[in-house]
Amino acid sequence: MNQIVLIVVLPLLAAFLVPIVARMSASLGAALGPLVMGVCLWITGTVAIESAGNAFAINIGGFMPPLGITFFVDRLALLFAFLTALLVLVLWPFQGEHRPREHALTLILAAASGGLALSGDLFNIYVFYELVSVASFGLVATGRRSSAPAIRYLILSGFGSVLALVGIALVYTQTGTLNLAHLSQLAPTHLINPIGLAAFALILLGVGVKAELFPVNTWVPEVYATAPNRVSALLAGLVSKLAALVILRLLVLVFAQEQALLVMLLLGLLGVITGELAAWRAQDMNRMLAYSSIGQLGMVFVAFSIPGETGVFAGLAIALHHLVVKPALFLLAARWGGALSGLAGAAGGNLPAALLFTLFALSLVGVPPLPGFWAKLLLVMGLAEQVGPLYHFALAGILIATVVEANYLFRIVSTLFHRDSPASPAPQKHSGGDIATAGLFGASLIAAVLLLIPLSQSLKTIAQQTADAAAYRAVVTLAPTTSTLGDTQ
Amino acid sequence: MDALHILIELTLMPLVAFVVGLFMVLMMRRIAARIQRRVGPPLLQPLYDILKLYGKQTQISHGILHDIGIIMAVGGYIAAETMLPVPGMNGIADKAGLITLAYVLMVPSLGLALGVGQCANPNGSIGISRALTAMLAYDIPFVIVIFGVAWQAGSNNLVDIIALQQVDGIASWGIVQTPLLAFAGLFALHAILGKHPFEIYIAPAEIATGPMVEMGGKYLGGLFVMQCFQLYTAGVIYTSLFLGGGENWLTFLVKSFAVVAVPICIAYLFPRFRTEDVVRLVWKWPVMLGLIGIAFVMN
Amino acid sequence: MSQELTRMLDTLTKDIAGAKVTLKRARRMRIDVDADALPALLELLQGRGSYVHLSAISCVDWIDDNQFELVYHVWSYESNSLVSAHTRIPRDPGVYLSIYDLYKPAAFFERDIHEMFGLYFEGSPSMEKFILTEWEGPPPMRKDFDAEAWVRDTFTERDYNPEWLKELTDAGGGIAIRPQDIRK
Amino acid sequence: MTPLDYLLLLSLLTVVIALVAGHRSMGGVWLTFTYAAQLGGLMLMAGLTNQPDVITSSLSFTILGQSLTWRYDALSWYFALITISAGLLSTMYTAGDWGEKFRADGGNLWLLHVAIALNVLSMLILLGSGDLLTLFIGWELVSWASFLLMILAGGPSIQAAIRYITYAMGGAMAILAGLALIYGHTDSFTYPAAANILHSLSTAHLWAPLLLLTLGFGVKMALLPLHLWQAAAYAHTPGPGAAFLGAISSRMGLYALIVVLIQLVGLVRVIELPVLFSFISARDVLAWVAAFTIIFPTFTALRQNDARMLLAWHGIGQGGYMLLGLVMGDALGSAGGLMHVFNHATYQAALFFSVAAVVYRTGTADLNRLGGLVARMPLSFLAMLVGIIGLAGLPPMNGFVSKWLVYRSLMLEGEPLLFVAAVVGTLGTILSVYKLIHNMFLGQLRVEHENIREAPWSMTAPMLILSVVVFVTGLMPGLVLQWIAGIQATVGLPVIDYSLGGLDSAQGSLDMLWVVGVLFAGFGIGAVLFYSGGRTHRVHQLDNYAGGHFLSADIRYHYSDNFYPGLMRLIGPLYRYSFAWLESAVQSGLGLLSLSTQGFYRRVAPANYALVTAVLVLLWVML
Amino acid sequence: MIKDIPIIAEQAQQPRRTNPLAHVFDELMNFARSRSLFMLHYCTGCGAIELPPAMTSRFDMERLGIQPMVTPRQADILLVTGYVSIKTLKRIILTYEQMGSPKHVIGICSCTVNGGMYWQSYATAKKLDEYLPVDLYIAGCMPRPEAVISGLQKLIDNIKHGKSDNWKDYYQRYDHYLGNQQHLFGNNWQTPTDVIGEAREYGLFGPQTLGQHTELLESVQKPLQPLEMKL
Repeated sequence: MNQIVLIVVLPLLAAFLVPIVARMSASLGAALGPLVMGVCLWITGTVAIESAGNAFAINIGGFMPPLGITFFVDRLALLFAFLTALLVLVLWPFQGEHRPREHALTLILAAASGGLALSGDLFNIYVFYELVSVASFGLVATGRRSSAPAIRYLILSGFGSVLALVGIALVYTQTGTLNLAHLSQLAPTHLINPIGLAAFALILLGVGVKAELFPVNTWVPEVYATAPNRVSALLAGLVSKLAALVILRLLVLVFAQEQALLVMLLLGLLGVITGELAAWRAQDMNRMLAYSSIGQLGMVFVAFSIPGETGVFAGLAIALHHLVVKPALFLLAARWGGALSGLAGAAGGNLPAALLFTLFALSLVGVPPLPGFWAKLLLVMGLAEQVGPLYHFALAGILIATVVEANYLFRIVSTLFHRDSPASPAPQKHSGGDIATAGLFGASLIAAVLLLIPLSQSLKTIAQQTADAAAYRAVVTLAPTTSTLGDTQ
Repeated sequence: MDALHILIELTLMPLVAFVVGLFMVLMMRRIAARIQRRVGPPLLQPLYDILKLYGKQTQISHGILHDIGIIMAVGGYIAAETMLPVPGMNGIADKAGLITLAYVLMVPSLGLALGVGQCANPNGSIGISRALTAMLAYDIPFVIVIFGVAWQAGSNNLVDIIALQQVDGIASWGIVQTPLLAFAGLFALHAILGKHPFEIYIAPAEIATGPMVEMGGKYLGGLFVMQCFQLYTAGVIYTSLFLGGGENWLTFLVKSFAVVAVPICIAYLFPRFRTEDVVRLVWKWPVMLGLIGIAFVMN
Repeated sequence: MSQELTRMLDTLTKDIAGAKVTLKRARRMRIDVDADALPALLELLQGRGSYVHLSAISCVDWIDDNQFELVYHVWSYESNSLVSAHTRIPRDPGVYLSIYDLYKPAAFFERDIHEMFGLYFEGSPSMEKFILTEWEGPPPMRKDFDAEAWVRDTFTERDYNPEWLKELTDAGGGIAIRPQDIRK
Repeated sequence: MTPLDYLLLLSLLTVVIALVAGHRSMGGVWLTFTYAAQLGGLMLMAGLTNQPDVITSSLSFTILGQSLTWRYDALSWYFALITISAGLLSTMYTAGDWGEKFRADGGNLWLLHVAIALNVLSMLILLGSGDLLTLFIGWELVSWASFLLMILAGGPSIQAAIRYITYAMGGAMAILAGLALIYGHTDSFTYPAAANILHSLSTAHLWAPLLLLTLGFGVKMALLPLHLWQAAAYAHTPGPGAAFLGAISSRMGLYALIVVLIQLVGLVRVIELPVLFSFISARDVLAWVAAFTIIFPTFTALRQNDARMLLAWHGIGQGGYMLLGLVMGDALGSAGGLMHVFNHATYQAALFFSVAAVVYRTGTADLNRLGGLVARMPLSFLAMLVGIIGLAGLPPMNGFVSKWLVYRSLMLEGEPLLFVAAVVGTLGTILSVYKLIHNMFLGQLRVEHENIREAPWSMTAPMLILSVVVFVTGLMPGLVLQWIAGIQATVGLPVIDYSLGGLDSAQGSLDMLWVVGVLFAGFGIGAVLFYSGGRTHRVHQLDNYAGGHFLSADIRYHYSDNFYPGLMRLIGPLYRYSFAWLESAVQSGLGLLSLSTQGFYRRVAPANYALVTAVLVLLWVML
Repeated sequence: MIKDIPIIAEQAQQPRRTNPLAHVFDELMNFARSRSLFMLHYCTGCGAIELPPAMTSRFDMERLGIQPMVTPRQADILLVTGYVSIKTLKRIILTYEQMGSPKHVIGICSCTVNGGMYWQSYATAKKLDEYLPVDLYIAGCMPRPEAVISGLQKLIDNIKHGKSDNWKDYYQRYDHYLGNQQHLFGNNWQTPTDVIGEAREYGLFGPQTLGQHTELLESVQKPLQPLEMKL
């Protein structure tokens, strides 16, 4: 089962090989990336079957934690590793301008993402996170109009990294370790204090840049609006979720304290409200989707702030739903740029695209029996079970935001289907690949409806496993010295 | 036997109403004449008018609805008369009740409105528009009064209401028990009769008698019959609600004529109000008094 | 006052050939003017003499002179005086200029005169039928139109010789028409 | 397989047929038959109305730890009856020439069929909901199905539909919040659990879920002040669709309210529930909301110049009577409220059908461009006449009976002001419906309409069927009241003591058989009197008194615009303070907020935010 | 002062009904008709000023069952009160035709008799009875209320005895009246009322109902068919 490491190593290797190979044979260079990702997919699949849902840890190079590099593989990690490979494959930039460079960057992104999903210690997380930043920065900058936003993104991202690093440093000063399992052991004694909380806040803000957390997400609209749509799809669909995953891990294992949850809740709620409100007045589709993405991620954070398995369950459900819907929407938006009013009657030439858009919009708003509804229901149920006015306040905020969301999404849907509008220049037809990919997402959404009961059960299992910090600690075998250190303190 | 009995009642009640109504019309015209220092029409004048109108040799119709309108106007009142108890005859009063009566009384207006509509004469439509507006005005105090009386009596059955008032003479009459309601009722009654100052919907010189503009011959005759019924109905409802109904025919008729005489005596002293002034007036005073009256009743 | 008015009018009309101002009564002047000078006169009266109100235009049929006389009555609110401008035009062809551009109310008067006298006003906005919508005959106010003959042609007379009247006539009373009044 | 399964399957089959064959010319006919089959399926369950019983569906799931079940009782049956009948008649109407013309004019007939079938299916699902979760799911399905029906015409309907869906989502989210509050107390969505907890909640805690749920369901019922969406949304839906929506759609809100207020909370509790810091109770609040819902929309309808808009506004107003009757809580009032659902559906559909027939022939529903059509479209006129008498609540139509019950209940409960409000609504309705029928069917026939003909049978048949129903149930209200009594027994209301002709009561009974009998006997005598007079001679409509003026066909001799000038001079200024300002205030407030949040995201130096937030969080942590 | 104008044409006198009940009924109806006269006073000229005194307290027409009405549909007598200009005459004929039979025309003032002081005016019609079947003239310039009431009483007597059937003459000799009207108003003359149709409907045809003038009318008239209900 150690071959799981390959999903980090192989894309990384391939990323360095791609330019070289492409120089030798263009077609081979083009095929290399998807091939590697396919292999990763296969590896993840086999590992998932082999492990049969049990968590295990891998110590790279044989060093025992907390000293060595630890990969922690449980259902959640496998799920995200799988989704990473899958999404990268599906959203592979087949038609970019600078193909080798893009391929290489995408592969790096894939590798780093896989790493983020699997990493079991803070330092590695930081390293992979930086890698993700670099790769995504490169990818964003490939867009024609995206240099200024990319720089903003870079600045914010860099600033976030600094904050995260400071946070990690604080953690290290408090505990002397960066291994999550170890930290988890030490947290009750070392980190339930203002300094621990400060560390969490800093890491949250730092990682939050990628996860579109409220105040550090100002890069999102511009970048998504200007970057190539496949990149936007990757960033919104995948990277943000991985960042959220990191925060989830930290929250469950290390910072499981009330104030931390409170900060998450507040920032998440602010994200929801500002995102949806801003989207309400957005004038073009990409920006609207970007704002909507902020809102959805805010909802994920609100969900994670619910203590225990319920919150994880709800958050994962929303995140996964968003992961399916948003990339597809970005793909559909590829040819629907410009002012929204210019889309009047766009459905005429592009009926499948318009229908898919409607489907995703319905799911996003949360219309039963589409998956979006169940995800939202989970969140609502979770929030309702909590006592405390803030949770109920969050509930109200989310519900109001949903109304706003429904309004703007269906304003667009009606614009698309507007029949008797003056003949505006018809928007371009979508490329077949985009439609097919979006259709794939749509099909998976429909499939999710049909497989709702098994899916919800397996997701619940994942949530259970994820929320169980003790099991995590049990899986990672720590080096005896440090464990005694923890015990003695 | 019972069926025969009720059949006789159902036949007699409208007949009586018609005959009494004829005399009420006469009384109305006589009072008007006396107020204007004239002699006034002879005794059978209302009958002559109706006979003459029905006997017209050529009559014009604007369509089937024009005819049906008149039929509904007359027929609705005939039906309504059977719901008004008179001494010795209850008709179907206990099967219908006050609210039903109030709504059955709208059927003739609706029928008339339909007939007038078919005439395609804007004067008529304007008249109907004003009449309906006036109805909106006067029905509100009217239903307030109905509510008050029904609450007071604990029943909306006119028979019960009358019986309750006859328990101990004048002291148990509605007008003594609930004077405010009685006054509001009188006000509403005046408006219902559509005499000055509430006759903007007729306005002969302005909209050529409004709803009646295209009515000639038996159409107008039907409306004259309807007027008889209308006066009778108004008088009897008020008598039943506030004056203890009729112990016997004599007192019954005296009361009914007296009730109708009051608004008529007032009417010919006034010019007419505009529509909105009618609404404003009727929504202000009788409604206010009626509500105060209800407040007294319900305590 | 009236003297001043006359003087003022004299001054006003001194440039207009043939204009003759006569004082009829206090504040009531008559100006006789040639037909081709009338518009100029009216313009002066309106523009400089403050006679802004056209009260009426009247027409007289001088059949013996074979002329129509047109009288324009204009009123001044400042001096509270009326000026009647008289002019004569030949009956034949009976065409004259409209003063609609000076006085808007002239449209109605001219239309009326056209209907009643058959006089045509060039430049008047409408010479359609005005009041006599049913009238097909010649202009009825012309003196050559014999209304009585027309009536006799159009309507029949009612013979009314009841007994009681006969008695009266026999007794020397009743209705008598003097011989010179009977028209042939 | 229970009868309910058959019913739902049949309904699903209808949707499938609509999907497959909705675009064919015979599709409408097949669909009509499937709706009839659904009606038959429903009749299998007719036993529900006799005893308080429940038929469950064998369909049930357990998702996320919640079990979803569906079941029918007398209440569901009653509403399902109206729903399916409305679907049946609307489809019948669409199936013939109307549909052909709709398609020829560029309408999407297939989508219309699908939308109506989906509406029926989703409503049947909603009506079968066996727990709060299925209630919500059904609710959402109904909302979105109606949205589809409303939006499919394009053009002005889009604005209206968007407005609708925004209101509907607002309502749905309020419901979700209410359900969440209940769930927070019970961890369960089942009715018994919810009922238990609602019974045990203190007054202050009961208010929140109650308010949220009432608001949410009230949106669909278009209770004031949440009513602004409805009229335009219904009116712009194509003919039969509008009839369907007008007949039943917004009554789903009433169904859900009955479930919540009466079955779960219990009307007794609602009646006693005091409004905090005041001396009135929840019932007073609801009753006054209902009363205002009667008055304001009715008088708004009075001002409409489009026949469909006028009817749609009345639909809102009539909803008020239903709620008003229900919250009175006694046997008469609730029976009146429930019966009004049926009655309103029948006459409203007939009215919409009639108006659609006129639009079909003349191409307009503008009340200032019609007139005199009775000579050309007598059957449509008849349907409209019956319909407006029902709508105005005059004898002998069924609308009178239900309103009578409500009035009677208000009298017995001693609510004079509410009573007056209800009567004011009725009077306003009379004014407005007379304007409707006068401006369309009476008065002068326009030259351009000289040669039009009556609508084809496929259109007149449904309206005549409905007219007959309106009359027969007015004559024999006992037919409907027996179902009502079943419902009252099921949901725990006092049961009405009905007879075939109406009601037997010591305090004033109603026997419509007698009333209608006497009324028609009166008409008979009137007719005898009338026809015993001289012969009549029919004249041309231009042979008319005009003060001696000669009328010609090009002169419009018809009074239609600003029909009640006198009244409008008095109350016209009041219309300025309409509820539209509330909506626009919310909208502009939202716009302002949105603008400011966008401003936040547009800042050039984003890192400052991060810095500020980091510092703030750290400060918070340290302090 | 008041003189009957003899009925111009010999009428196809309706045979008296032999059934004694019908006879009584006819008498009753005649009586009722005579005692209930609704009048439409068409105020064409100066004579109208004499009617208000006749109606109000001094003379009080209502004693005789006479009431003013405002539309021709409701009225029985048409009072033409003064000179009749040709334009006005058109309206008078329109109004007359809209009245329901039995209807009576009373010409008040000399002008209606023979033009009066306008005897040589080109603008007024001279003899009303050429255009409408006048029942009664009340001459005078103007007749005082006493004369008006006296005239009305005369009319009442005539009606009571069934002698005032001039309205039938209008139907029976429509061609004659129409000819006179066309003579004055031109060949395009048409009223909205279908007199011939009415005559046909009520069996009031006479030998002169149709003629050359009605032919002319039918060749120019716009449709007068009532709107029949169509399915």
